Amino acid sequence: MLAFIARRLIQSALILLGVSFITFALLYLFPADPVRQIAGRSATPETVANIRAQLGLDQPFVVQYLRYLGNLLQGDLGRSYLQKTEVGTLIVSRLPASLLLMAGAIVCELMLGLTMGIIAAIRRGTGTDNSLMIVSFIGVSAPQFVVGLLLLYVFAVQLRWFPIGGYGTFSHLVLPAVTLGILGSGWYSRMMRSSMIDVLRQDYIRTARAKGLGRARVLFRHALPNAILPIIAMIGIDVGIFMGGIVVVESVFGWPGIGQLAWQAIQRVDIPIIMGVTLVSACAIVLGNLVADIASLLADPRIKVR
Amino acid sequence: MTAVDTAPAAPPPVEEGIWTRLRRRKLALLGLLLIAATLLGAIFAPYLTQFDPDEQLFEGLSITGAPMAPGGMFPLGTDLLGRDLLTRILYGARTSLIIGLLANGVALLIGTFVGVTAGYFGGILGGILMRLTDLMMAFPALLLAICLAAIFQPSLWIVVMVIATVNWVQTARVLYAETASLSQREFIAAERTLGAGHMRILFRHILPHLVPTIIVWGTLGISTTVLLEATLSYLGVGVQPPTPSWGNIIFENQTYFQAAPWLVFFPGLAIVTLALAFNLVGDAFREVLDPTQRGRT
Amino acid sequence: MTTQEILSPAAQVAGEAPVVLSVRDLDISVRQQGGVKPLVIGLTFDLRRGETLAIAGESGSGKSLTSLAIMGLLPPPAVHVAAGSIIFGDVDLTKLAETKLQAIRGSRIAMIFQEPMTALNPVMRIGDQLVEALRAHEPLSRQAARTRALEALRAVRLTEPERRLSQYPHELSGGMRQRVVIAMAIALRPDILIADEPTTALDVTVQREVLDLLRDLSRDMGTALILITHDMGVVAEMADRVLVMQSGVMVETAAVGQLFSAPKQAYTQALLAAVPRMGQGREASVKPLWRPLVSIRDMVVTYDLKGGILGRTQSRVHAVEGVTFDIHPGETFALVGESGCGKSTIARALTGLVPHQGIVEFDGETLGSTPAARFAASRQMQMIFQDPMAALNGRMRVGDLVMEPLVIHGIGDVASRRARAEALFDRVGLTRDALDRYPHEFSGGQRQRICIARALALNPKLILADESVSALDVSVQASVLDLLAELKAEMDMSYLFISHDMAIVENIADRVAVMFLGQIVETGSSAQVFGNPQHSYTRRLIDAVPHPDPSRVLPVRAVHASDPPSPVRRVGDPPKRLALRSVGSGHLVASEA
Amino acid sequence: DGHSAMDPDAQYGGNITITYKDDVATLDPAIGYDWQNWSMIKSLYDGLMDYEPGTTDLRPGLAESYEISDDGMTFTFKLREGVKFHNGREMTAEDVKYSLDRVTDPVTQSPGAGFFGSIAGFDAASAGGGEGLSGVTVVDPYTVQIQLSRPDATFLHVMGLNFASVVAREAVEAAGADFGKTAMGTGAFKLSEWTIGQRLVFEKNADYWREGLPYLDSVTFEVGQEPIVALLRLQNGEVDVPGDGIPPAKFMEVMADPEQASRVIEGGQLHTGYITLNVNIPPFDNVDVRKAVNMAINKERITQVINGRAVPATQPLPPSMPGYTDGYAGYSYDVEGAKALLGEAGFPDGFETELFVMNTDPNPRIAQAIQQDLSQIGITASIQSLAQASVIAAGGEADQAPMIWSGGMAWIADFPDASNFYGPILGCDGAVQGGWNWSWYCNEEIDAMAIEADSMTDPAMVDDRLKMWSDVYMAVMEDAPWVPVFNEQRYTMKSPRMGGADALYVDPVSIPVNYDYVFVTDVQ
Ligand SMILES: Nc1ncnc2c1ncn2[C@@H]1O[C@H](COP(=O)(O)OP(=O)(O)OP(=O)(O)O)[C@@H](O)[C@H]1O
Ligand SMILES: Nc1ncnc2c1ncn2[C@@H]1O[C@H](COP(=O)(O)OP(=O)(O)OP(=O)(O)O)[C@@H](O)[C@H]1O
Ligand SMILES: [Mg+2]
Ligand SMILES: [Mg+2]
Ligand code: NI
Repeated sequence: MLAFIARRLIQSALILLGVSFITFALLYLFPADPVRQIAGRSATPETVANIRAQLGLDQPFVVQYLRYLGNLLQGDLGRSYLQKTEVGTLIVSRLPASLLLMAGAIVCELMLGLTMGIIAAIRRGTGTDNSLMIVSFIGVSAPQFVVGLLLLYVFAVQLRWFPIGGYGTFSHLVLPAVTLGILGSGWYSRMMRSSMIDVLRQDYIRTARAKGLGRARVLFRHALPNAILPIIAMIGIDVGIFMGGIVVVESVFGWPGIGQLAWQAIQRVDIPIIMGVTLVSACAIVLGNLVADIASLLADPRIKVR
Repeated sequence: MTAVDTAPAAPPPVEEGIWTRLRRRKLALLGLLLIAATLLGAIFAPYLTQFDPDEQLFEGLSITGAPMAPGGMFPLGTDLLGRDLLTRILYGARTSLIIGLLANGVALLIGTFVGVTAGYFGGILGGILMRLTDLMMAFPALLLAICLAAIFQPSLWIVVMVIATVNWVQTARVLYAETASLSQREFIAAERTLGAGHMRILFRHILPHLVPTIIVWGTLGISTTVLLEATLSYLGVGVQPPTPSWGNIIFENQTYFQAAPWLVFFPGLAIVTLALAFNLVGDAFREVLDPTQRGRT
Repeated sequence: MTTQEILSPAAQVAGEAPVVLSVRDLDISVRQQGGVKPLVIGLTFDLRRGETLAIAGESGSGKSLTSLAIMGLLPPPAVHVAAGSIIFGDVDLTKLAETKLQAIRGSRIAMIFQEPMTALNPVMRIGDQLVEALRAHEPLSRQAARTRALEALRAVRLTEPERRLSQYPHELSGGMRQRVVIAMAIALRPDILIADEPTTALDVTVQREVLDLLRDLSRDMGTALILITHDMGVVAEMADRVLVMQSGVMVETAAVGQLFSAPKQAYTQALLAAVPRMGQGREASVKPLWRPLVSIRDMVVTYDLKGGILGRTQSRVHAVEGVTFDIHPGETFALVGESGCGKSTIARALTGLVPHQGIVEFDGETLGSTPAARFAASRQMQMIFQDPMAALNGRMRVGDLVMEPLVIHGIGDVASRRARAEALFDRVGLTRDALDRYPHEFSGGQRQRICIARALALNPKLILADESVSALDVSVQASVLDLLAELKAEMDMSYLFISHDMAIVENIADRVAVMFLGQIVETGSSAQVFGNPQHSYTRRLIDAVPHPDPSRVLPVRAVHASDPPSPVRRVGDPPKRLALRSVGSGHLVASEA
Repeated sequence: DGHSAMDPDAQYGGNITITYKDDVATLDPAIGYDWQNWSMIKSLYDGLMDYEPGTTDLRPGLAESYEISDDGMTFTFKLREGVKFHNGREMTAEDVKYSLDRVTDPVTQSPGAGFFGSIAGFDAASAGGGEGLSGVTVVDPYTVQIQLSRPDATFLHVMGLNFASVVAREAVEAAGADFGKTAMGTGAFKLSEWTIGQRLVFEKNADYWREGLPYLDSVTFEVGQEPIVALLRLQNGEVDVPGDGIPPAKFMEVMADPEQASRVIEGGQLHTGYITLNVNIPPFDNVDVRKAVNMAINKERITQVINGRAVPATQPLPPSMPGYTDGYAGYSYDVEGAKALLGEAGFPDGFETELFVMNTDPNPRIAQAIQQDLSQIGITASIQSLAQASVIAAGGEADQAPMIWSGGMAWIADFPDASNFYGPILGCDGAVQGGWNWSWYCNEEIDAMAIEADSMTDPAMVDDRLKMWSDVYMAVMEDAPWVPVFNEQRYTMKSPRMGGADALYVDPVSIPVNYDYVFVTDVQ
């Protein structure tokens, strides 16, 4: 197990290296000049050149990249061009919120998606099944901004069950997590449905029933843990999908995560922040996958560590 | 002694075309109908509406600049520039169908190619391809899309390419796993012992088994893709205005969901319906193409 | 033996014992597109306390459905009991509510399913699955249930029962899993135990152990046993009474001795005739030829198991370890041995599906490993697999499948290929119109015929038949074996026949090699090996085979449990090679320690 | 002086909550140049000069008084005594010099360094080396003298810019590169809490040198809030002023409700939205084409599209800016005339071109309205809706963007002076690669006029100078490098408990509100 984790970590490091290179190259090619943004409207060409030299942006691409990598290895993500703050500090101050939001979203999508999937599987072919699957479609197709605002309007403004945006307590978390999770719950309900249908056909379910177990026990103790196995691996992938969603959800709910940081940085070509956020989210994705794989390992005793 | 051999379980095969079998499924028919309606709406948009999609009508805005609610001259209302929403949705179907079919199709193609190649050949080539997939997976798709779209000037075709580049990853992962397990199946071993080459095994024997998965991901991908285009438009790197697409109509107007709900509701409905339609048809095709399902409903 | 003390006193003699289960006019039907189709019709029988009733019959005759109906586990909603009653004690099980049935299931009537590999929940510990079964019916504490579970595991003579409790199903071999399933079924001392093909998936030696176990248990606990099987050998050894079914109808029922000695119905007679029997081995038709068709020298196949941070090979499966034999033209050479001994691996190595070390000559030429060489060899060497369903691409028409080798090797045009396929179908006894159907539309036997037709398409010199008849009903098996024999005679083909079924091998092989852990322990002509087995392992295999002869007195054996030895070894620690010595013309035996 | 603005009804105490969508990037006055932090920095720091609250009238700030030499080249500022930084140390002339040296030092990377270009020694300072501005000298602890290298009529305004704020050297040196996340000035408020990405809290500076100010005990800024959500919260009583204004989607709803509408304060702002026509790219090199475009744009319709939240513009300067040419009608909307003019210019059938626009609402919408207007006279403009940085980059290249709609990146004056709309965006200096003169318009004659106007530093000649600027802009309009489209109005909405004159809520230099002077009416 330890060897497996170690091997995966090495692989992950290589993936991160690749991500850093591609991002750096893309930003290098990005048709906007960060120095202009820094220097302001009234700057003289000399000032611009001076700043460019200070930031090392006059160097060839490879030099720039290697220097970035060198600093990165020392844990230095650089300073924001426009905020002049350490990118590391900015990210550290915002990351916990994003991670909390993602965790909430995963819980929410699993709860919604799995419940819907299980019910649909048990009631396979009935009206319940069909309507649940249509609901899952709406979940997959609904724009998050609209879902977020709608939830906010109904549950926070009208019903006052939850605060209107903000961060801090559990009740702050509910609406953003639901908004972020709705998309995934659509996917999960479909996957859970087919996985469950598959499992319910298995011999061991028949064995369990032959033992005289009750319906609930067969369902939750035998079918569910097996049906959920293929889904665990998907949770890792979710982290990647969420990275896109948090930009929208965080801004709707005023959630102080890295999504907003990234969005502002992209608008202003604040390259160190974009790089930093990209790397951190890549880390999160890679770790998410790793955790999901380890969870699969733990949940499924059959998988041997290869 | 040979006499005891049992008769075949199935009834004598009544040869039916795929079409005949599809027709028996009401839901699939409904799906086909919806897709056809969308297609026809897109193609014949100029004949279905008296307006031009980009025409900002004087009557389309109130004196204070508010859009018109559905009814009267504008069956689905107007947008914030006083354009007829129905017209824009009809014309938007063109863009959205191109994105949904083409971008999604290319993504499926790439994903299938990568996943199947890696899963079937394995080894170093498979390792490299799957690491590439992991890399793409770890890469924030949206950022990639923004950069690509900014580096090339945004246009419909660039958007198609961008979406395809971003969206193949999951298909590749899923098909990789499936191909890897298919390759271990006995009928593939049997093919090998017959001397079949890789291409033959891949195209004649593996791909047909992947069709259901490809259909599932393809149909589910339609709504994701249409929405991704919308997100790109929102970030300013999508299909450029005033060209309408269902996604960008929603995104342009989403803050007005309360003041002018029709601007979000109708294009949203269009996306859900199209996705649902494709899925119904996809489901049906999946079963119809599966010979073990012949003769059942 | 501690189990003796725990289990109930010896059972009464069956016959006078009271009836525990009474099935009357049972009809089972399925709702389908075209209406309701009957699957089991008018089944009537009684089961007495302590009695073993065997239900025999070919595949699809309704054996499993009957047992599921008794359990109330017919797959809803399509399949259902249409008429009749199943009286257990004084209740009619067919009318009972689900919750009441749950109380009976597992505690009063228990069931053992055919496939031990899939019958246990893969993600639950053995102990939990046992404890759960107990606690579903008796108000036991966790601890008490655990103690009972341990008792049950001991009762089925599982080694290291404490450790088993915390293991997962995949960590156990098939035989061990089947014991667990049995333990689960007997833990609550049910009145009735239904065993649906409990040993079909097991090796002969393990089958032997499981059968002995079942017999002991039913005797000790007075449990009535319904044993479903298609193996007449098992029937003969186990049953007090036999019920033969065909197409959902009971054909004949009689006491076991009576049925075997004087079967009344034609179907029963045919069934019994089809059963391969041991001890009728024929004399080998070995032709003294100067050049063997296939010559294998010191073949070694290992599978690397990787591990560690760098993914280096840490251990190896020594699937085949230095195997040497020849196959002569026109000869049937058989490989026998228990699961995992490397039989299939040899076939796979021959066809190039796995890389091997050592020299393999085919028709005088060293079998190359280049794609071109393999391609050329594939014309001469064809394989027939164990599971015809798995070996046929379910999404292609069988006609296309049979024409596939012709297309691959670029032989003929569309019309001539079709003609060839038709001819082949005629030859293997299938109708021509079957060409346009899909594999799932055929029965198992028919499918295997399709596989044979496909293998024949290129007129190969050698056919590798890997467990090609194991999955088939006896009668079908017999017909397929006959077909193979005919073909051999007609086309002067050679077979490498792989099987674990000693009786079949004895009947059809010219020469035999017995394998154990990747090595040959004994080889010689069929008569030499079966008539005069020299190696203890060979003898054990032969002894384990159930004989379709109820009068045979079974040797007294102590039922014991043993864990199968493993071919997995660390890198740099290859297994010891066995040296073969000759004990007479071509009869080679490995020396035993 | 300050007493004139004191409100007799004002109550002391209380806290108000302001929201913003974007995070506050920095509070370093040398760096901060955003919509949100501009007014925050104003309350944390002071410069030598200041404005009367709610107006564009200059008044002395940290300088008690100032003298201008007769040639207008030397400014001598007499500092107030006893002004303390938030750390308790007294502010002196050394601090003023340090602050000016710092902002012009390229190591600081200040986007405002260019404003100080008229101070002697600026070129040497901006070349780096850290010697500082030779033109700024400390005469005594309470006197600073600033020598200019050229006459600059706007210099006092420059001294009122945030970039000229006086910072405490020891705080800058202690915080190093992270100074922007702290604050150490002399302003009415001091920074008491900053949770990145969530909230900033300003706390009253009890020692503030303007007696009686500020009224509020504290101001809380909550960032990362979508404007539409901020408005919902305002309606819910959780927010006092939504810093990003009333979102377009809610504007009509708010205005339709008299109670809410009564809390909306409307005012002008020093803003012009315009289309640049790149005079280097044919056919916009033809002045008739540019005029035709000017005539083709239906400005009324565009203001209607943004719910009438602007007034149509006729010239580069907004109406509230001194120097605005009253009575100038500009190019009036005349499709037929435009067509005719275009025909004369040799494009009777129009042409194809591109219109660049920043991609946040409502800019793409406005661009589409412009597009439709252009199509009326045969011009097919395809829209390039891009991220802000990309549009700016395209504008800075001589041959990339034929037309740019300035919205979102538009010129909101740094200081209320007519010259502010010229230099970088219409003058030759800006027409360089990477510059901000996106029409690449460079008329040497007009440039000369502009320099002349800015040399008129004599206070007595203020009106002549404004007349001259008016002439400059009229001359520019003749060449029509721009289409001035509208001047956006500001609508600030406040909670019912907010007090203070309306002007404070549309303060031209402190947006959205002048925190120093507003108060709440519900203090217990
Ligand atoms: N769920 C079902 N729906 C329709 N038909 C079924 C179903 N289950 C079984 N059958 C049919 O019922 C018949 C009897 O099946 P059953 O499983 O009882 O056979 P069996 O005697 O146990 O055969 P085997 O030896 O192969 O296990 C078969 O023809 C089978 O095709
Ligand atoms: N791909 C593989 N990787 C690792 N081990 C393998 C692989 N294939 C087979 N083995 C192992 O090699 C050994 C021999 O397998 P093989 O399939 O040849 O046995 P067999 O005699 O055909 O058994 P059976 O009767 O069960 O078919 C077994 O222990 C098996 O687990
Ligand atoms: Mg069965
Ligand atoms: Mg095998
Ligand atoms: Ni005073």
